[in-house]
Amino acid sequence: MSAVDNPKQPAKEWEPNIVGFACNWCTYAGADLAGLSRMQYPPNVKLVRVPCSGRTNPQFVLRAFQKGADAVLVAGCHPGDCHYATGNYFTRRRYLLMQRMLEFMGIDPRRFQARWISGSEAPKFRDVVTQMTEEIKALGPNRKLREEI
Amino acid sequence: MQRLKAFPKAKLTAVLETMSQKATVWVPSMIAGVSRFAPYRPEIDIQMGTNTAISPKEALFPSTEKIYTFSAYGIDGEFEPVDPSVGLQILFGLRSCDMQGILCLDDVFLTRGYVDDFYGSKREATTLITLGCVTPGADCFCASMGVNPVEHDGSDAQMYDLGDAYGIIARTDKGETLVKDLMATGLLSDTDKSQGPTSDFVLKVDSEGITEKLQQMFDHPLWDELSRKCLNCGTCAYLCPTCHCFDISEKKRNQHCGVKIKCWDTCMFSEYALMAGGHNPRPSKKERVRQRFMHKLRYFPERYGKLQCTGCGRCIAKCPVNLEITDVIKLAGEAKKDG
Amino acid sequence: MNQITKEMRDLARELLASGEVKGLIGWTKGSRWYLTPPVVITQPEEAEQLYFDQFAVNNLTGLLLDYRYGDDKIALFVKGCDSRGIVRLLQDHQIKRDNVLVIGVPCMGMSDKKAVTDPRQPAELPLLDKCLECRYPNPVIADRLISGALVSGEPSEPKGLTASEAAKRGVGSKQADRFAQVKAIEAMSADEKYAFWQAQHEKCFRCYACRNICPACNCRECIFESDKKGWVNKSATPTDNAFFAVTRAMHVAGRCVECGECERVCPMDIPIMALNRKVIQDINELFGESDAGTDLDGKMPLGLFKNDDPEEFM
Amino acid sequence: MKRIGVFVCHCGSNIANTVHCEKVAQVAKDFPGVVLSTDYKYMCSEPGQVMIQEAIREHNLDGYVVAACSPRMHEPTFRKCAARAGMNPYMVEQVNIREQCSWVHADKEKGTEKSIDLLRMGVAKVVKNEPLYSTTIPVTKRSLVIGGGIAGIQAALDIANAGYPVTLLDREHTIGGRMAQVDKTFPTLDCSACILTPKMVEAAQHPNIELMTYAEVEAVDGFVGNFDVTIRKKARYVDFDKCTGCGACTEKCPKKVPSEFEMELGVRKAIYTPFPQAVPNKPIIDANHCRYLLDGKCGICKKVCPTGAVDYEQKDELIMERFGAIVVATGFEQFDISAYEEYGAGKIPDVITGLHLERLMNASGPTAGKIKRPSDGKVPEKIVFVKCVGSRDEAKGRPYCSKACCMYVAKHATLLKEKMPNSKSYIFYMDVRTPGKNYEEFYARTQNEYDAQYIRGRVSKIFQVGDKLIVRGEDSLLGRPVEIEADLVVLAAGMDPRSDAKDLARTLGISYDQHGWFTEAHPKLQPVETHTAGIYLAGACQGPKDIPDSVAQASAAAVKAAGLLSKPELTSEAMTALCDEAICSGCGLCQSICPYKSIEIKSVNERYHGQMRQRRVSNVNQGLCQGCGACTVACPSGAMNLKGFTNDQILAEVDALCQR
Repeated sequence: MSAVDNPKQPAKEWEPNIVGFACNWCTYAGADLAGLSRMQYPPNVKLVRVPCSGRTNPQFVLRAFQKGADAVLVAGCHPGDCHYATGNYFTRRRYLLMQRMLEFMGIDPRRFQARWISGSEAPKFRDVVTQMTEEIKALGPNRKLREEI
Repeated sequence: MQRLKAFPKAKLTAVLETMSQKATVWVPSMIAGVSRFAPYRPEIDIQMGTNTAISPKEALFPSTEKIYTFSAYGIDGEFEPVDPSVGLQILFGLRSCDMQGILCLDDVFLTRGYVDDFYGSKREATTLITLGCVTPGADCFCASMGVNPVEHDGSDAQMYDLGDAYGIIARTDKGETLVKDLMATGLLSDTDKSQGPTSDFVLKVDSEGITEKLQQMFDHPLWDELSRKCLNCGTCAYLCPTCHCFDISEKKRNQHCGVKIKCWDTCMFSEYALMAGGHNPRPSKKERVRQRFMHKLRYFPERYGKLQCTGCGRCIAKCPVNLEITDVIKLAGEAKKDG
Repeated sequence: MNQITKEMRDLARELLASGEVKGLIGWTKGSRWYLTPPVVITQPEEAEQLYFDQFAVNNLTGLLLDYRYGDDKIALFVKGCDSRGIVRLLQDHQIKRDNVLVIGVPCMGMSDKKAVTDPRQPAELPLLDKCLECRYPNPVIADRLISGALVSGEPSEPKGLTASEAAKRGVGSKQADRFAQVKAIEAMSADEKYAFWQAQHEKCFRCYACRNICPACNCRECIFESDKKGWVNKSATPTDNAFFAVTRAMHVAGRCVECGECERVCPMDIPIMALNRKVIQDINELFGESDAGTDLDGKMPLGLFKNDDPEEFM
Repeated sequence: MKRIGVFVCHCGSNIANTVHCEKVAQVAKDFPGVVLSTDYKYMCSEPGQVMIQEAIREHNLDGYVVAACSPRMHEPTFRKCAARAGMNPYMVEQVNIREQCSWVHADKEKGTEKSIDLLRMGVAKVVKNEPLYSTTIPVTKRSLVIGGGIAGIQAALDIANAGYPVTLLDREHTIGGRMAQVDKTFPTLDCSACILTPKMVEAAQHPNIELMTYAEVEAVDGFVGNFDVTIRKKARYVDFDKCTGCGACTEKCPKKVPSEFEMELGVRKAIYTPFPQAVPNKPIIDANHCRYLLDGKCGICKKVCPTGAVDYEQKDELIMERFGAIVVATGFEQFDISAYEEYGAGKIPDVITGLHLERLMNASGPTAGKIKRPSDGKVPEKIVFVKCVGSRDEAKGRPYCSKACCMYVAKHATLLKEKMPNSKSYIFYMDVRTPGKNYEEFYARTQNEYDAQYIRGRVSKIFQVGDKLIVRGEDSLLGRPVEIEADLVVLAAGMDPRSDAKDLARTLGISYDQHGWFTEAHPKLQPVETHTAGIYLAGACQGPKDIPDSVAQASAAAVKAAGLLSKPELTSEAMTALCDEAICSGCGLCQSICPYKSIEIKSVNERYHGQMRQRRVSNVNQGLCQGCGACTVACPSGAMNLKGFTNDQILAEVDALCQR
């Protein structure tokens, strides 16, 4: 059993666990490009591939925090570049509200980020991931909204 | 006949302190703006004046309770039951209506061949101390439902409100040990005062023969008119000291492990009677509202011999549309048979 | 017997007798002086039950959802705040315009029955917060109007028979600080905010009264209805309740008509309107002032976008 | 529980270098549903795929996960591999442990740990995959071309030559569009009519092309392959079957009307053909000016008509036709120069636009080709051209460059010099843009051989003194103001979208920019397509352009349309949205969000506890939906779901990633 998923083994030194929702046409492609260019960045962000950032339901973000994610990233194409024409315009409106709602509930604003990262902006993807990991490492594990079992 | 013991109201915190050495004492208190029974702790805001807005059934039948934990790594799965027992606890300051409510819960969970040990273990570990009412609340009508507000013989110990002091008299050996502990601390002294009758009720209703009357009223149009304004929310059921329905659900921590839980449910929700295949014998508000009042005033009495409404008035106080059980009883009483 | 009640009864009798409507939703005198709950009548003679006073606070529009599939016409009385619920249901296509006859009623501001001290003796009670902060005292939509009520799609002063009484009692006097509670919470530190909401969401026991009375929460089958859909746990723990509260706030975002009923009917006195007002404040700041449910062909802020929306995610 | 296979790829050393592939495969054995978990050097190779196919048969797998490179690269490969083994191709998930793990994390322990998490996410998703099938949509083998200008004609001809019937529709009663008004074309100075009219005739006579002139599109329903277009055929009051085009009626008609075609420099009759080479070359009656239709007098044309073709009782006719593809080629309008009061435009008769000059130069124009001043008919000596009027001007709301004016002004200067050797042209310009083939050479010749004087600067004011036009401007190269006494001023008016372009866009369901130009799917990679499948763009309706570009776009749009019509049927995207009608409450929140307008609200009848009742529910057109998923988030009750990325799949992925 890997040390990670079986609670019976002692947990290792804490590493932030950041869930990322990446749109398939831009950010996911940007992440791939970062790989092709062999850029290096910390392994703490794991991407869930979605067809468009507009597919990311605010309830998925709540679910991530509930299940113990230390931070959540929603990333997609720059407004205007969306493969589906208007997907990210709605993402922008929804997550401008959701960002303020999470802050209103007491979640540290750095624990939720939405960013536009295009298919060619591999360096920007690396920087966003690196910066987010360092910030969350400083902030420590997230206890808020975490599900009690 | 044991002599009534008493202790000055000012000594209430001292009494609670001594009790809480041995057990967690649930006292009526104001928590975040809502009056409910909550475990005693020194700076708690105690509310002895009126009955609580939330019923004490939480102490014996919590809204969410773990049943067993399960996990499956690879092919072999395993599960461990969760021990439902809680430490010794005292339900302090119960009113007669809530005591009667607990008796109703006892009937459901402990009698008729199956003992629900989630409820049973807690009930066993609990000492019930009832307190007589001096003035009924705006929505109280326990007297109309055959419950004596001044005292209730079902509790382990009965307390009386003697103006500047509380009288206490044990009824069972659990009560006996409790009173002995208090005697040991010297807080108690004999008294010959007694609590007078409760002042007049604002809300009265004649519940005589309601069960028989309802036996011929299943298809009465009364239910149509009554249910039209209902919102089908769960407020009345979750506040009610006698509502005992629960659903089995689960909380999965991840793909491998999680916990099976039982949590409150109510016949008012549409999904309550939803059957496999999508059929729902109670599809609209009419059936659900009828089910609620029929169960309280007819099915439960037919099965257990006592009304399942103890007149605590909590549902009347918080119902968003004031669908009051007293009105149902009154209208059912006046209604001609089957419309 | 007040003028409004008299006009209500006459109109109801006429509508039901003429068969123009099959049913009518109004208020009736409850069992105590401070209770005026909803009533649904179908016969002309039942019009005598109708009553209107400062306790007829329920927003009746939610009850229309039970008739959304029928073809018979239903009439209902609406105060200013309730009428926005009608526009909400029409915009969400949950009621057909010609299946509902909206009767506008002037409102003198509703009293807070939680402030009752003596259940027997009628007394003057303070106004509900939602009435002190009321910006739409007059119906925004109505087919019929009684006792001088006037339709106004814009925030306005109370009009009609009860105008002076409403002004005297302070209806709309606290309009300016309708976001006061939101600002107060925003001023807290992150941990204080979290503690505040944890204490509130610890109380919630998921009775869904807030959802069932809300005209914006008009889904046929709510995701919170069953746990089989995998969205949500049925357990009433603080974090699950927080998930419910935030999800509902996001679902009614841009659609909530600020009738304040959710907060009023919550048996646990959870400040639900603080969440809704927070969303409304943010929408106004970010996407421009907009009042939901005041204009039939008004657009829902989250249903559209502008190229020059604020940009914070570059 | 589904039987899932896991295959971890080494990708040679690309993954194996920084991820313990065996360990990852080992751990995956315990994931719920996994019955087989192995690793191999090259999963995408032939042996790798054979290994998968054998595993599918041997272990009776329902689905499998490949932990390898990015799904953007080999997802199609592994889907085809599954299909070949008889497994539904959508029961496959690919987990990216190369580009997003092994290549970017040097620490092998951390890389392995992350690969395990990502693989757990993949398995959690595949367990909830359902077999998906792409649906097929019939294609009506017929195309509609809206707009009969050069772009429309070219598109219609190309589609027709590809063997598909085309309806070429135009609002005017003749095709030819804007180009018919032009006299000569740059840079070859061909006579516009000489190169256009043969194409018009070819279109008119082409067996596959049905001309539908003097008709407008009223409504467009349906979707790609099945557009139901309602067309309003406006009343002509002339029966084209009987009419021989002899022109007797036009001759005798007493009513003279300023001719729109001649830019109101000439006149036409109430019953008329706009220009001699019109196709169809038969007159129609202009209902707004015909004395008989207005107040019942006259009726001369009916009397003189030898074949009795005139019929005053004709009414508009609404017809419905079904088309597989639509090409929009509705062209542009010339910018209304009256917005430039400082140039006296619209007040001083001798301040004219490019098109006016085209008509003056045209042999069949109002002045039979002689350049005469509209005010007094004198032959002008000094002509001043002012460029960028209604283009590159933020103040007038026209920030864009209209692309063709520089060239047509150079052409005008050349032609004027040719016609009137002793005339002199002055051209005020900001820049001279000559982007096409032989454009720069043409411009150079205009300056050198045709003595056109280019003055770099803006004109500030034009006013009339006597019969002279004083043009006051600036020569920024010399840095001093300039004043010219001109006989004629030609404003190089830019291009505007059609005034009703936005309405047509809404009818068609395509989007347009803030000016009204139709929006292409992608400015560089899909210039002739729109976001609405089956609707293509050609010519100036998509943005200002000259004739060569318009014709090129027309042929491109034609190939796109023909390509669509060539398919026996269309296969639709498999991972599209689907509405659960049992949950849907018909609120329509999803409808306004769909970028492809593929959601319609329909009503269903259902039996509910004994009675029949009708209910509104949302319905996704599987042909149009591209699977973006925006509707699933707009839907509060979760009725709308996206196949391949369902709500519970993504929730399962989130749970798997947060497993601690």
